[in-house]
Amino acid sequence: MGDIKPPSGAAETPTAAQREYLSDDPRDIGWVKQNVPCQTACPAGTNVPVYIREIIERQFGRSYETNREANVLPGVLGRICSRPCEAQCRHGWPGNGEPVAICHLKRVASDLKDAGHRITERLYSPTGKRVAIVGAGPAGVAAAHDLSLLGHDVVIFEREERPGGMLRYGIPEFRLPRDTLDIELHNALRLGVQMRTGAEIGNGAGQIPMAKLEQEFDALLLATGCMAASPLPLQGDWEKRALRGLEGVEYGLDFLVQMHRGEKKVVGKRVAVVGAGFTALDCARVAARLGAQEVTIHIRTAEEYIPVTQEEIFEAKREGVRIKGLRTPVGLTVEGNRLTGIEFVQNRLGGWRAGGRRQAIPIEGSEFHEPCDTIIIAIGQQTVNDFLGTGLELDRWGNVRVGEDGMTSHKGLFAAGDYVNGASTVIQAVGHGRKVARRIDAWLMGRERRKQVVRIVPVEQPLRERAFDFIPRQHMPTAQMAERMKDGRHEVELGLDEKLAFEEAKRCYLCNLRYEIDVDRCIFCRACIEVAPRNCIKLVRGVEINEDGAYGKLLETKEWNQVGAIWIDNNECIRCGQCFKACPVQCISISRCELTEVEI
Amino acid sequence: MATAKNARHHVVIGSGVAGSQAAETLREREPDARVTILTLSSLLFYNRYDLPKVFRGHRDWREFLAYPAEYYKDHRIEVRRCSRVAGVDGSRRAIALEHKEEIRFDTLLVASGGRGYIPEELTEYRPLMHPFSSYTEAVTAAGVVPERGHVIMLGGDMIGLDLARTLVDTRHRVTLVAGQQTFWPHEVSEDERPGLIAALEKMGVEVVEAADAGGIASIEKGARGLSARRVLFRDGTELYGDAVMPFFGLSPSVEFMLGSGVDIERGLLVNPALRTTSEGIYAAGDVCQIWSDADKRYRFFYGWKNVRAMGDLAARNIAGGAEPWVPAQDEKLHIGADGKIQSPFWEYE
Amino acid sequence: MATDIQISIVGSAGDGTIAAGEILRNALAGMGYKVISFDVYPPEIRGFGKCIARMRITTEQAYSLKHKSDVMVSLDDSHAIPHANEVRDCGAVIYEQGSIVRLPEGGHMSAHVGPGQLPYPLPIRELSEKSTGANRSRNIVVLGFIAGLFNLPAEGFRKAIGKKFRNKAAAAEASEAAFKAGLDYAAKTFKLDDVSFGPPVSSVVAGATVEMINGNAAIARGALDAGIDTFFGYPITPATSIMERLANEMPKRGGRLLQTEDEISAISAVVGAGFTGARAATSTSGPGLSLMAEMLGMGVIGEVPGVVFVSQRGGPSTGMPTKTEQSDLHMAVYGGHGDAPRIVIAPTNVDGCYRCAGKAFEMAEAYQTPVIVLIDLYLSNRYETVVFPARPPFEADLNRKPGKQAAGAQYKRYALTEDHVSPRAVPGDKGGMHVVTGLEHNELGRPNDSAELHTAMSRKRHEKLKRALKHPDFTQFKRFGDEGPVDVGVISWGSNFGECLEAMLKVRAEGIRCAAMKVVMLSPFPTEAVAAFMADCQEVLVPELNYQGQFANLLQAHVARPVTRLNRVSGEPMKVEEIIEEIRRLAGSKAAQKAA
Amino acid sequence: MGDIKPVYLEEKLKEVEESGRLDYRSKTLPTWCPGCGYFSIVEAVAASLCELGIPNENAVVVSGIGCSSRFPFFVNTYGMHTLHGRALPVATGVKTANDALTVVAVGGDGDGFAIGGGHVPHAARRNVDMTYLLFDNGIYGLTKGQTSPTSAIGFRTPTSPYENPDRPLNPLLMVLAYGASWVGQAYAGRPDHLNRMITQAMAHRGFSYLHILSPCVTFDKTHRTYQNLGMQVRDLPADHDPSDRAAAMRLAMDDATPALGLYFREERPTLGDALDGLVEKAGGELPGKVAAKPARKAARR
Repeated sequence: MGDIKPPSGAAETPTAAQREYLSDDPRDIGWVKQNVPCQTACPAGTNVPVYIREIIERQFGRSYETNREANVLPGVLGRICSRPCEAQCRHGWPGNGEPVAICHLKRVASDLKDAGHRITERLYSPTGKRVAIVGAGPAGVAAAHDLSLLGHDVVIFEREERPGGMLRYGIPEFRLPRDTLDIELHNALRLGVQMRTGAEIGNGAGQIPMAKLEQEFDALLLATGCMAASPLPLQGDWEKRALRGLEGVEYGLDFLVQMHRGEKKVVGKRVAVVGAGFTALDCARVAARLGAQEVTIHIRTAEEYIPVTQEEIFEAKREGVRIKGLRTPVGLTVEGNRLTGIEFVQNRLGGWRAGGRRQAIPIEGSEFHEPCDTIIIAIGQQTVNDFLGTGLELDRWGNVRVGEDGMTSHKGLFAAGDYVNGASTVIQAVGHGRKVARRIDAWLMGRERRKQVVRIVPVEQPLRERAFDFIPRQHMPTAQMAERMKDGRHEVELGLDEKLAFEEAKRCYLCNLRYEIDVDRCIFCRACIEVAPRNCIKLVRGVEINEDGAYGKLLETKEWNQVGAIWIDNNECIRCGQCFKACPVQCISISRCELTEVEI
Repeated sequence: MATAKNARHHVVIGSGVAGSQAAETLREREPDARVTILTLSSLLFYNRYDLPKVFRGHRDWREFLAYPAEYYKDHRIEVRRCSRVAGVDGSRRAIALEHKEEIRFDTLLVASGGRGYIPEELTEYRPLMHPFSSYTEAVTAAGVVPERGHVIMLGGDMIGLDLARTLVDTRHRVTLVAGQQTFWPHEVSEDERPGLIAALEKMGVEVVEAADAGGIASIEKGARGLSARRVLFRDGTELYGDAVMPFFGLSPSVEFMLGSGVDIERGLLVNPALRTTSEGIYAAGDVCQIWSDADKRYRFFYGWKNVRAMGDLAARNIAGGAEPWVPAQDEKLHIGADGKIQSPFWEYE
Repeated sequence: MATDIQISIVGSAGDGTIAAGEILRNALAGMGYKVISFDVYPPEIRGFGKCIARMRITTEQAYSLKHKSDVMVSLDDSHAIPHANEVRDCGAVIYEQGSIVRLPEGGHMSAHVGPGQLPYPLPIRELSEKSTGANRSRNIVVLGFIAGLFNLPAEGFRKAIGKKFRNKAAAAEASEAAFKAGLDYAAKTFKLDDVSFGPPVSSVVAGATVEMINGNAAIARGALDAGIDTFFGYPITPATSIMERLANEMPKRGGRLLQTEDEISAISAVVGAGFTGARAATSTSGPGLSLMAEMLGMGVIGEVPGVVFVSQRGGPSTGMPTKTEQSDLHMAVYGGHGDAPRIVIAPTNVDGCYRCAGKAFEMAEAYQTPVIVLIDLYLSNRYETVVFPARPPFEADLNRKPGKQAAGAQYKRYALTEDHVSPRAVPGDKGGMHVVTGLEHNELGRPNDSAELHTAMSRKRHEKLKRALKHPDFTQFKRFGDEGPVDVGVISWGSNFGECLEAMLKVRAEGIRCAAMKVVMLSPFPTEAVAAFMADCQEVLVPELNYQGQFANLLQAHVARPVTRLNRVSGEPMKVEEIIEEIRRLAGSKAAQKAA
Repeated sequence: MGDIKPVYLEEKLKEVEESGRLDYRSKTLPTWCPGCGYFSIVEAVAASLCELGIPNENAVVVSGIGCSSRFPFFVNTYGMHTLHGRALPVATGVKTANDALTVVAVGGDGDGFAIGGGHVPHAARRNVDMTYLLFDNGIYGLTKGQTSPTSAIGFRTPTSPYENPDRPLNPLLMVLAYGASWVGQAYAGRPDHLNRMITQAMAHRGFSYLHILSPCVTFDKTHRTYQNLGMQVRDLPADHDPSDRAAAMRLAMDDATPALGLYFREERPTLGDALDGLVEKAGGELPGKVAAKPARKAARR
């Protein structure tokens, strides 16, 4: 135990540094990408195995810093992340059980770090360059943080009263407490980033014109997100009729933003939410908290295809929310100006849309009616393009077109986050913000200043025990139903305590450990295969090489005269360490392989 | 097992009424084909509607079997018991079993039925409830209810109410906590409901309306000296009983079909010929939602006669037929001359 | 309720299959059941060979294993699948529910559990790893499951496990955890079983003890109870454990055991020790017996007592070392060069192993000759519950121990006497000095190859043995079943007789008049008794586990009468059903003849 | 530090395949217990045959009975699996009948120095041109762990339950005394060295005896384990002169810390040479050789 070293070179002893090897071979980079699926799946590239390992060592602060290297808002993402990592977690692969609660552990690092925790930042000398960022949402904040680290002067212009964007105005407090958000935003922007709130960019009265920014700054980054709710496409008479203004009609995003700006929102007895994303679910749960008796989410396809986590659906259902599938609203029924119900058409499932979502095809003549008092329309958000009037080029989905270098058609003007990608997830925004910050830096400095390599460090022994593999996924404790409904702000998920966190962290396979057999020393005795818990050690005659130069499938054989090597299939390996202990000639080695960056 | 070399392999997932009927029909229609049933059960096919018999003292599993073991040998139907399907690959026509065995099929009939639904707000109390959807669950439940014991029945779907009839008949006390799912799958209008509830009370079932008590707040182990279970309501009232049995209707068992390429809403979506959206894969019984041209929507059909007819129809269509689904039984709930509830789903053969 | 349950555990070598069987049968015997058990194991230590531990647990006496088991445990499906059809209807099949490798269709036990059988999938590997951190205790997990599934007292299992691992604390601890994991899992498993154990029935006479013991251990115990002094041996399957047992026990009684460099050396040492008057023995199997043939002849001509325990295995040559066969009868009776008569006795069950082993020393001394106790792998490894009397049933002396010879008188070591047995002297006896030689010799023991002497000495060596037939006891023969004339008589020998007895009892229940005779003494042959039995039989059936009918050959050499042979060389014990079928056929053809 | 530089599988596999040593393996996977030291011997033999360029069909591997004697099934040459202890006489027969063949006899400590112990001196003194690989694990593995002639004093096994009272043989010393013309020692846990020694032994003309220490992972958990052996073995002193038989014997006498390497080597006429000499003396004519072995000669130079 205790072998894991801090991920940054700074804290390592000279001896440890000598014992590391930096590789930019595509086979090694490919290895990490294949073998550390959580990190690969994370849009920000969070080094998951390392931060979980640090939790096992009870180094919560260090774990938090490991997170911060990739994502400046660990406490926030530890609560509301869409968790693309967990979907890929090796522990969740068929036969291995349930994925590790990576997200909950991220929150653990944030919750359990010392009160006086020291933040580590890798600061570059000032460059004298000035960058303006429009929008203090996750993409803008992430970019601002990184750019200021790289030595640039950064100013953020934010329209709202306070920074955070969707985090503050779009996500209910019962999912994301505002004190957590405030602290992390503050930490991110402490390095001399100027925050100008209430500052709207535009050509109107009281607005700051773009031209002025272009004059004052060396580069501009637009990260204004997707803050416009998409309209509900209805049919017949309703096709052209304006819905805003009808009593009982709400747009999900506006509904949430207004509520978080402090407006008092009310809903009727029966609430119908139309939409299938996090916003729809949030609206439904908010509606339940506002006293609605019957909250139904109407979706066009089926529950199977909603892009939210199972836990989220389950918690919503526990709060009484019901989901009904295969229906599309085509009209409303009103009495005067007041909504009384929704006309739906029955759907059948069609083919697949881009992004892995299903199409719903309405069935002619299958219209039906369901009464309701409030409809919350949460079918998506849109960017408001070119509100600056600069004539930016758009792509065919209507988003701003950016090049490989992250720049728009306008020189020196960059764009990041939902504003470019359309409505996506917070972690995608954070990841994209970082990525674009790097591009801006390269453009400003005229060269790339860092490159990606694999750091390979020998590890003396397996850091796990086989027994860890049988620990079940620790469930997130949640608030009592009565507590939740009391003021509607009470955080539902209570966080893992140290004991639960430790149990959960032990479950992590530490996929960044690479187990290798030294073919020259191997005597082919198969003692390792004997103890293997899975079909993870193989008699190999060859290996496929993928297009990107990384390894593909191992080619196995049962014929002795074909066996060129006994090899550990790291894709099957669950890092239990049994083989390492069993080898009679100690020809199995372990090394930690992690993606990192070095100065060029 | 001797089968012709190029004979087709028909695999049926589920050994309930639909699956067993389908296997029988397939064997009749295609004498040379290989027919395999995959089931989670450790028992050969038995009729679920026989299960209340356990409260009459019938506990020998052999009594429940619909056919003896020889039937399967004689009819060359392979039954793979205790076999959990992990996934289906519709394009490769392969079934992955959880123990990593792969089975190839030419046609697949999914007849995995439904399992007892438990509302999400009650899921944390699952360990304190006694479900009743399989032989083993039935025997376990019967084992915890003493003679003249008191059963608290939640929900009260028609499977539960059928059991309630037996329980009352065997001098047990039954308290029904009624709610939205009472009388499931019958669709009961608000006008009909009071009469039906009254009929239930007349049959000897005590009824508590969950909504009147603010809904169930929790289910707990009974305190010392009291019955084994306590159901606590939001309004503070409570109920004590020997067992709490949930009857909230069925939710289709479809998890293993996720990613198979077959369309799913709640159940597997099938056309009137019971074929799913994937060629070569059919579904029958409580697991499928059938497109109804009349209603212009996908809907479930319930009752063992319907389920058996679905199994039969799916098999005939697999064997080359193209007949559309016609419901085999009336679905109307009514009150008989004796003042008791009569459901077509209770008419057993 | 009478209990009659057969359990088989099938696995790969290294799965702990045999160890699980050992613990299980010891546990059940400890609870008071009668157990008969026979394991099958491969020649490789590890690797991929098939192992089967099989046991039949009864409250009444049983004589053989049943063809179909009531419970089968698979520790390795690739080996167990071919045996799935050997489980009766409503019998239980316990198998590993998961797999760590991808399986082809039909590669899992669940595909082979017949519709009439009851499947019990069990996460064996996971339970072992979970409870002990390693997968080595899978066999013990299964034992816990069996204990729970059939409501057998866990204490009995714990005792047997404790005994097995008494000197291995870590293994004992892991086994306890694994056992509990299996037991707890069984508590959660819904029991559909049709297999149930009734209470054990005790039938033990006061003072006697009951033990679960196999043929080899019984032989060792017989030798010990008969006061064996020295033992020389060389390891060979399936006889090795006789030596291992003696190695444990003899030093405790002042005896001496040596592992020699080979069988040639072992039999030489036995002859040397026998010459000194010690009770000496060796144990071996067919290949070793072949090596010993020359030195055995030396023992015959030198008239030196000595005992050779031979456990047969599949032959010829290295043959099938871990399979059973009765094909060394010819060599035991006839093997070697020259006219070299010897006593050969072949017990038919574990109890018989004990008695014959002890008796062999008495005979060797009484008739001053090598005695071969001939068993086979099936009997060596077959466990039975045996009742041991309070006092060993062996005479320390049949008045044939070496006597003192008067000094000065001319001592004739090979004196021709009325009963053909000469007075014997051993080193240390001043009046008895002589030379044992492999050369033909006169009464004094001096080399002499005259025609008269060779004739006389040959007669002496042959005729003295025939007196063994005059002591009618368990070492000769016994008749079972119907008295008087019968339709079919079954004659068999050795380990195979149990199956014949079961078959005879079963056909009698069908109304066929039938009797069975076991022949224990193969050389000299009890011709009169066997001929008398055969005279009672319309048809004679001789089942045995060799190809050529070695016993039938021997029989017909003594009694000129046609017999029906039933021969099997599968390496496995004969199936009772096969014998029954043959008896029915013979009885049927007899009935048809009568009708005609 | 070089040991942390990554090794790339496909490069390694190519290296192994191009070496050609896989051609000397049979198709059958060895059936020894996982972890057994014998695995490294079979690897080394295949590699050595390959390195010396001996055509597969010109090699014969002969064994007796025991775990080690399964060996011929795992190499891709002619093989004989004979009777317990009788490998050497059979191999002598083979070699006598066809001097052109490369003959390797393999066997365990029980096979070679218990039951077959009587055969070793004679094969050695006659200088039969063959290689005898003695797999010494100090135990009877195949009969499940009884005492062997090289078991340590005090070793407890089923046939010596109190303890083994006998001192172990020193086969190296014996074989040196028997007059073997090439004597060496290797350890299964050092596959590289083992490989080099087997190659040399096979290249030697005459009776070459290689003593290979190997653990029995199944039945000996206390004495000859990888851990113990790994600590005990050492290299032969660098200044040892392998032509000095007395020095070799002195080194061989230290069996507490067995030294690995070549103990003794001399060139002298083989059994074949002697038989040829007899033929010559009798005035007969030598029969034509069935197959020459140029490859081997080339390798030796």
